[in-house]
Amino acid sequence: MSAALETAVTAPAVAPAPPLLEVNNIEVVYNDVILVLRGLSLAVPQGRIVALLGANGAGKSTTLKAISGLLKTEEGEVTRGEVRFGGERIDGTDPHLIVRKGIFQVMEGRRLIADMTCLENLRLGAFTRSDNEVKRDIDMVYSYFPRLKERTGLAGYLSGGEQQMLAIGRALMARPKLILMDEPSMGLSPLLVKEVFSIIRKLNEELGITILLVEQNARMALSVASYGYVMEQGKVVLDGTAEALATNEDVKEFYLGGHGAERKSFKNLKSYKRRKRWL
Amino acid sequence: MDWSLLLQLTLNGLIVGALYGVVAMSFVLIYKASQVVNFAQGEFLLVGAWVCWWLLTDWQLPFWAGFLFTLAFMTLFGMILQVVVLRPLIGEPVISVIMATIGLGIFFQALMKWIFGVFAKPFPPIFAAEQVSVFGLQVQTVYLMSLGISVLIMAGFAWFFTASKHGLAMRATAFDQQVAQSLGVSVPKVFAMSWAISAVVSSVAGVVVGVVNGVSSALSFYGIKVFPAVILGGLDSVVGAVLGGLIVGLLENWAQYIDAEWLNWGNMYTIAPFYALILILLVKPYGLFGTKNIERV
Amino acid sequence: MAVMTPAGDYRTSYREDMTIFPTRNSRLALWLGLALLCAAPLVLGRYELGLLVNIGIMGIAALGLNILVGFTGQISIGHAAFFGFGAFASAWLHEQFHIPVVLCIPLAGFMTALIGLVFGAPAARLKGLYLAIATLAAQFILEDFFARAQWFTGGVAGRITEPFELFGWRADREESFFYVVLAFVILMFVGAANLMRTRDGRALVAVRDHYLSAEVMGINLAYYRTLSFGIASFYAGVAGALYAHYLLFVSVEAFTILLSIQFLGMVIIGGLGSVMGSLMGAAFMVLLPEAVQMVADALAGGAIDRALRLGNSISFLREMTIGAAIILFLIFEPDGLARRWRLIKAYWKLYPYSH
Amino acid sequence: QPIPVGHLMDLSGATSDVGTPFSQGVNDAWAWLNRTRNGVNGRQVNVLAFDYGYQAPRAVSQYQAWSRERVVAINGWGTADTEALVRFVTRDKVPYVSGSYSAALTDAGGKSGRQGVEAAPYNFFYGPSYSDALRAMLIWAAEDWKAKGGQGRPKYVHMGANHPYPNSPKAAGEALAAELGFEVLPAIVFALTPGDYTAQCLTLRNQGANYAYLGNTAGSNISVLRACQTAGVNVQFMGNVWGMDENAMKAAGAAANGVVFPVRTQAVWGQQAPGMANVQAVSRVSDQSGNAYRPVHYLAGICSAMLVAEAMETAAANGGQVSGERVRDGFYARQNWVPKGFEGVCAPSTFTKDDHRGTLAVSIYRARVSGDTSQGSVGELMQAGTMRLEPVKTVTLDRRADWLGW
Amino acid sequence: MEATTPILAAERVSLRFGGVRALTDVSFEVRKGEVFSIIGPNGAGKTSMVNCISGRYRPTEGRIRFDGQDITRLPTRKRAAIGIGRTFQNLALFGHMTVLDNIMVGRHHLLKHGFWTGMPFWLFGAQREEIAHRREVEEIIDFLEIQHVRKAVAGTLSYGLRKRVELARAVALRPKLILLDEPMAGMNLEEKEDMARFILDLNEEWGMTVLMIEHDMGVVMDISHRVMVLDFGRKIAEGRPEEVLADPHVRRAYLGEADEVVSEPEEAMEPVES
Ligand SMILES: Nc1ncnc2c1ncn2[C@@H]1O[C@H](COP(=O)(O)OP(=O)(O)OP(=O)(O)O)[C@@H](O)[C@H]1O
Ligand SMILES: Nc1ncnc2c1ncn2[C@@H]1O[C@H](COP(=O)(O)OP(=O)(O)OP(=O)(O)O)[C@@H](O)[C@H]1O
Ligand SMILES: [Mg+2]
Ligand SMILES: [Mg+2]
Repeated sequence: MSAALETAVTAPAVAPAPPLLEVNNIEVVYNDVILVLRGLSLAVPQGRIVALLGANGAGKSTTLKAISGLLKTEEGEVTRGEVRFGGERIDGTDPHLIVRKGIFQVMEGRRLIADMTCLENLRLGAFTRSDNEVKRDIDMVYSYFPRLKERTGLAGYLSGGEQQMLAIGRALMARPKLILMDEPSMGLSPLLVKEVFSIIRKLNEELGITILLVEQNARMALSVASYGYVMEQGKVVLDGTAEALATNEDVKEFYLGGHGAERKSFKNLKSYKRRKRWL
Repeated sequence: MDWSLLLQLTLNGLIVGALYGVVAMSFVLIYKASQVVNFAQGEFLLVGAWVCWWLLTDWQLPFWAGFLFTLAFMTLFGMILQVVVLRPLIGEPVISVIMATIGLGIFFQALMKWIFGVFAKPFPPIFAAEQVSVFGLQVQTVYLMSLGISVLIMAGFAWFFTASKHGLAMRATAFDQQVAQSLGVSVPKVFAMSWAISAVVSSVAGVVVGVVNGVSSALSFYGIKVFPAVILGGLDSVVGAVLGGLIVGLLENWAQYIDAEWLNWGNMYTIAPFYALILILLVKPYGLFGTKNIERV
Repeated sequence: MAVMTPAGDYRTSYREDMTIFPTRNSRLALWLGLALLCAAPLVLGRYELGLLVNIGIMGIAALGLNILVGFTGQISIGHAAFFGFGAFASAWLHEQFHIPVVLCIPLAGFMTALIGLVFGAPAARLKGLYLAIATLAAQFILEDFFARAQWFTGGVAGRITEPFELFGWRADREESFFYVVLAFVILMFVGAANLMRTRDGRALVAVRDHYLSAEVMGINLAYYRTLSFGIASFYAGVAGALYAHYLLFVSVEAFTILLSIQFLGMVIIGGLGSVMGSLMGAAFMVLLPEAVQMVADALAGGAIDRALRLGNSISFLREMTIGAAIILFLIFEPDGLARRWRLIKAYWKLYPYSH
Repeated sequence: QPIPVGHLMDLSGATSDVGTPFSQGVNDAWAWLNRTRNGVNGRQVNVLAFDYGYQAPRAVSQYQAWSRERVVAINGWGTADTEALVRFVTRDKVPYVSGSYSAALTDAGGKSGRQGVEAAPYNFFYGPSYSDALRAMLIWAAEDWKAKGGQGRPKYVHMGANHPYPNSPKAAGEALAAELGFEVLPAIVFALTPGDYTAQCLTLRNQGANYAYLGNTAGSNISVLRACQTAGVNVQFMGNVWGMDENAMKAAGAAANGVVFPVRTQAVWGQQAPGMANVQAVSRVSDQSGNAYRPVHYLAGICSAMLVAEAMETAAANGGQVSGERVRDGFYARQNWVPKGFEGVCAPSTFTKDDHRGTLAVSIYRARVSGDTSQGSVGELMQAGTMRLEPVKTVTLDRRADWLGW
Repeated sequence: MEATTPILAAERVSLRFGGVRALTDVSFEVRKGEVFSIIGPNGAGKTSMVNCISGRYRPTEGRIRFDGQDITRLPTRKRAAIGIGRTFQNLALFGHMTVLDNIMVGRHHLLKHGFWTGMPFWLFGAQREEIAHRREVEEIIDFLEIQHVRKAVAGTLSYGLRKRVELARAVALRPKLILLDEPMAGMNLEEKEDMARFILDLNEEWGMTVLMIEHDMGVVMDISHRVMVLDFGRKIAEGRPEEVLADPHVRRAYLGEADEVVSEPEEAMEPVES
């Protein structure tokens, strides 16, 4: 590994206590043949936001699915390594049990129950709960996303952005300890992107929810996260505190766009350009 | 026009239709939870009827006790089936599961013949008055029983699917198993639940048919007979299934009337519902009560 | 899953890249297999040939259903009725108009295709199971029609048919009819394989996978949904006609929903959307009862027989085995025989470097 | 070296309720023959029994298997498979004694000229054809109507599914009924499976039918009987050979009381007849205790098997070769043929080259049910007299040439 | 490039779903050869507009003209042939087909051989036609740099690759107007750059008019000639990117008070104080 930063992979400098979530050197194979993750390790400390960046197909979503157990439903399998949550091994556990342990994944592409109303989708989010504060939490979600309250129709007819809001709201309903977010800002308008990130920050600060954030909008992600990982082809190639990453030259060029204040224009791209590969 | 015959046939249609409705409901239940068309539904009826028959004759239990034991057994039966056959198929395309139910149908058809023989067997008398007169039509008492039960079951389902969170979970599972799992829903449990309930509900119908006609393996034909009912009502609507059942019952009887009075074609009784089915689907592609799929890009 | 091709397989033209049998070995195997099949009547007995004929006929019908179910994603529970229609149509054409049987068979296919289009008309609007049940209605309505249409089917008594004849060569025995079926199997399967790699075949699959975006690509949904019904019925009709001239007698009783379900079973066991799978599925469904019977015969009188008191229950056990085999198959080989076949081939290609 | 004989049975399919006792009779008879008479002319008979589950294609492929074994005769079963095999057995010259009593099969020479009827020189069956049985019942019904003092023309209706087997005697029955002075009502159709047939019964009542023929197998007939009982329909039902028996009586209970139906043997289980001792001996093949009750089909099964056996004996006599052709000729060797040792049980049969109507004498029985049939086995119920089979009349039809193959 | 002939014109288009007003009185023109962007808050009706153009929805009121032809009531499937192609916001590939076949489907309306002549593949030129079109498709594959997944089944690709395949499929139609619904969603910067380059090439080299919905302001600013802003189904602004972004109404409705993304990148990057 030719990481530009000399930080240890598994122990973020900011959190000496054992992390809430620990992924140790896992290998993931789809359909018994396609090796997608090759020895990936990361750690998410309690109460923090950790960002996971990487190119398309790097295996970010796969990593999240490996944690939440959803891999099983896609003929994928963790063939090596381990995933620990609060010290307890959870790889190989059924996804619905993992949800009950307090990990909730907001899947890529929203994945709402299209033929149910917003309200029903939210109530479903609270499926694992048996307390009677569900109503209050629904109001809380509505206070975060007032638009949702106006939409009484079926979730399938919502616009893309509305669906994204509902997906995040649904995750809140489960009151998880750890939320795995797969590209929460995808398809949102700039205004809403900001809103979503401020909500992510709020969730983290007010409710103390730990968040593992997969995001293509690196700028935003690093602005809320305290620590970050960059992965490529199934491996972590770079990691460090958010500040450190944000000032790293390569990250700047390939994830943030431009050096410092001057922004590279999309207009004047050449067909041939420098591509940075860590591997 | 022979009004009294028509009236009697109408009544009969409603009563038999309620029975179809019960089977249709149990059918829709599995569909709602897993989008699986259960071709073994008829065999559920069969198993329920035989078990009840066995308890009443070999064990000489009173009807209510035998009936309750049958329901308990069917709960177990549905769950075991789910564990043995359907759990391994979770995540496979729906068509595979549908095919598996065909396998199940073949299997239980033969198993029942093996255990209970190939001859039709009668139920012992159950009600003091085997038949009662309803508006001049002699009706088997068990039919009235099934009518009562089906109303109860229907109300229960209506509540279950809209208000209970398990009902929601079931619908979510039908829509997308992966998402349901990500929400903490145990897909195997949902399946177990729906199969168990479905088995119980259809065994009620099985017992009723058994009491009326005697139990024999051909009873499983009811499983196919309800297809028009289910589709007319719309695959995903419990209330629709019951109404579909009633409509099919009525159609059959009216067809019989028209046939007997004017056409003399014979066989209209069995075929008419299917003609009606095609016509209705042409006008309403999602049945009378089914909901349109969400199609948004 | 990515397609695996052996190392050292360099294709230099698109034409080579588009062949049905991509490697030289597979082409070799094909010709060898064909040669063996042609020699089959010389070595095999009537019983085995009868099974092969059955497999061929069922395979053609299953392929038709596979085009509908596997490629276009529409379930049909009425395939047996179309199969039956083809059988009656061919018999009727021959008796009524004295058309030679060779021509009756494809003509029956076209007639069935027409009927399929009639029942497939709702297909343009219906989706999924609603359509499936409409085909169920077709099954019952056609069955009723068979029993009623004396002029066409000979009524409930059935109709006697004439054997296949070509320039004085009569194929009224398994030994000769085998070649007729073989020829049709080759024609129909090659046709299907070609269909699948040209415009209309792709359009069918596109409609199945995502009909909304298919429409945007300029695909006429109604046309293709109906077309798939037409093609499926054509295959069913041809197979039915072959069946009629094989059994030399057609009767309503043979074309019940049970057979429809069996066709579905062949398609799924063979592998949805696989051309060759249809044939394998048919073979499985035809051979399974025979195999179970064979095992039962072998056991008869033996220790297991006595211990389980099989005796009269053997027939139930056989039925149960068939049911269980279907289920087990789906559990352990959900993608069908075709996939298993691919894996075996892949294994041999990579041998000895299988891992 | 044993003689191979095929036996097609339905133990698991749609007609297994009657197929099971019938094929048991056939199997037991062959086993008994092998054991007590040392087979046919000293050669054991190897019965290749196959349960085809009432699926014609399976029957056809099994037939191919048998033709490899060179079976000299086949005991067959259903309508569809028998018809499907007609050509094959004619081609291969294998006598085929089936359980399908369709009159179309009796036209051995193909001389009747009826549409859709083809020469079936190798097809035989034991007992009256469906048509002849119905004709006999109609003749009885006409007398019954007079005897009961019925006024005006009695009304007759044919009931059954629109399928080959129930429909086979429809035209013949309706024609004779009209000839006999019945008013023939439009036929009532009901499926071959059990169901609720109240609608049909209400129609029946509304039409005011007096005599109704039930053309289906037992399962669905029971449903009709029960529904009609509930609906309070007062009509004399006439069953067919496969549509009514002791098991059906038990299943239908009181609803079956009074139904008349044809019985193919001259005596039923428990009655006295010279050949009954042998029947009991046959029965002990599969039931050592000798306590089992044997329904009518079992006895008919024995008689069908014994016909084949004696035809084979004729073929083998004087060192003759047992070939299919010679076995067929064996069927023509005797007049009023009763298998040896089964006198008083098997009805006399006469087959000729052109006419395979073996018997024209039809014994009509009436089912009597008095009380609850749900508890106890058929044997016990018959023993206790809760269920009885009551001989009504034996009608002997003329061997009319215009009825051949119809 | 300053072309003026309109290739597409929407005239007072309104679209209602029951009570929901997805579009109200929207009129605009897209000129031949330009890159035209639609922006606006979520649920503003952008996708609905594209759906109206591609035929998925039929406007409740108003008309849409393409190349001078009124296409308001033209069936969806006929729009491919007149030159309208599109991609989808939520991926809509044919999941079980290979990438190659997916793109070949894009050529559907250009292929002539149906099942009659397709079944006897070798006899009536079906093979020749397939090969010819395969060549074209390979060109697109090369252009979009997806050679390595050519034979992969589309459903197993990662999100970003699927988007590219979808673009390839739309390009294979050889449309005059290509509608792109959020082509950059879910991509990192580098991939966005690639995508931007593809779009520019399509526009400049392949001569396609581009109508694009996009939330990434950077991209919109840089590559579009003109921008239209929708809000609550109404058009609130239209013009050159700089003009539109300067509009206070737009800033409030869409970007938030001040546009940090474009003008003050450093500020947004401040990490959370922990
Ligand atoms: N179900 C699957 N079967 C086979 N391969 C898969 C499957 N899902 C993902 N892959 C492969 O795994 C690799 C990583 O995919 P993944 O979805 O994790 O990427 P990602 O980092 O989330 O990319 P993106 O940013 O595009 O979402 C890809 O090459 C993809 O083709
Ligand atoms: N088929 C439909 N039925 C009912 N309402 C619909 C339908 N399609 C869209 N809508 C509604 O119309 C409005 C506009 O939706 P549209 O998808 O066009 O928004 P958008 O501008 O594309 O948003 P986003 O940027 O989030 O994708 C939304 O409120 C949506 O709920
Ligand atoms: Mg991803
Ligand atoms: Mg949109």
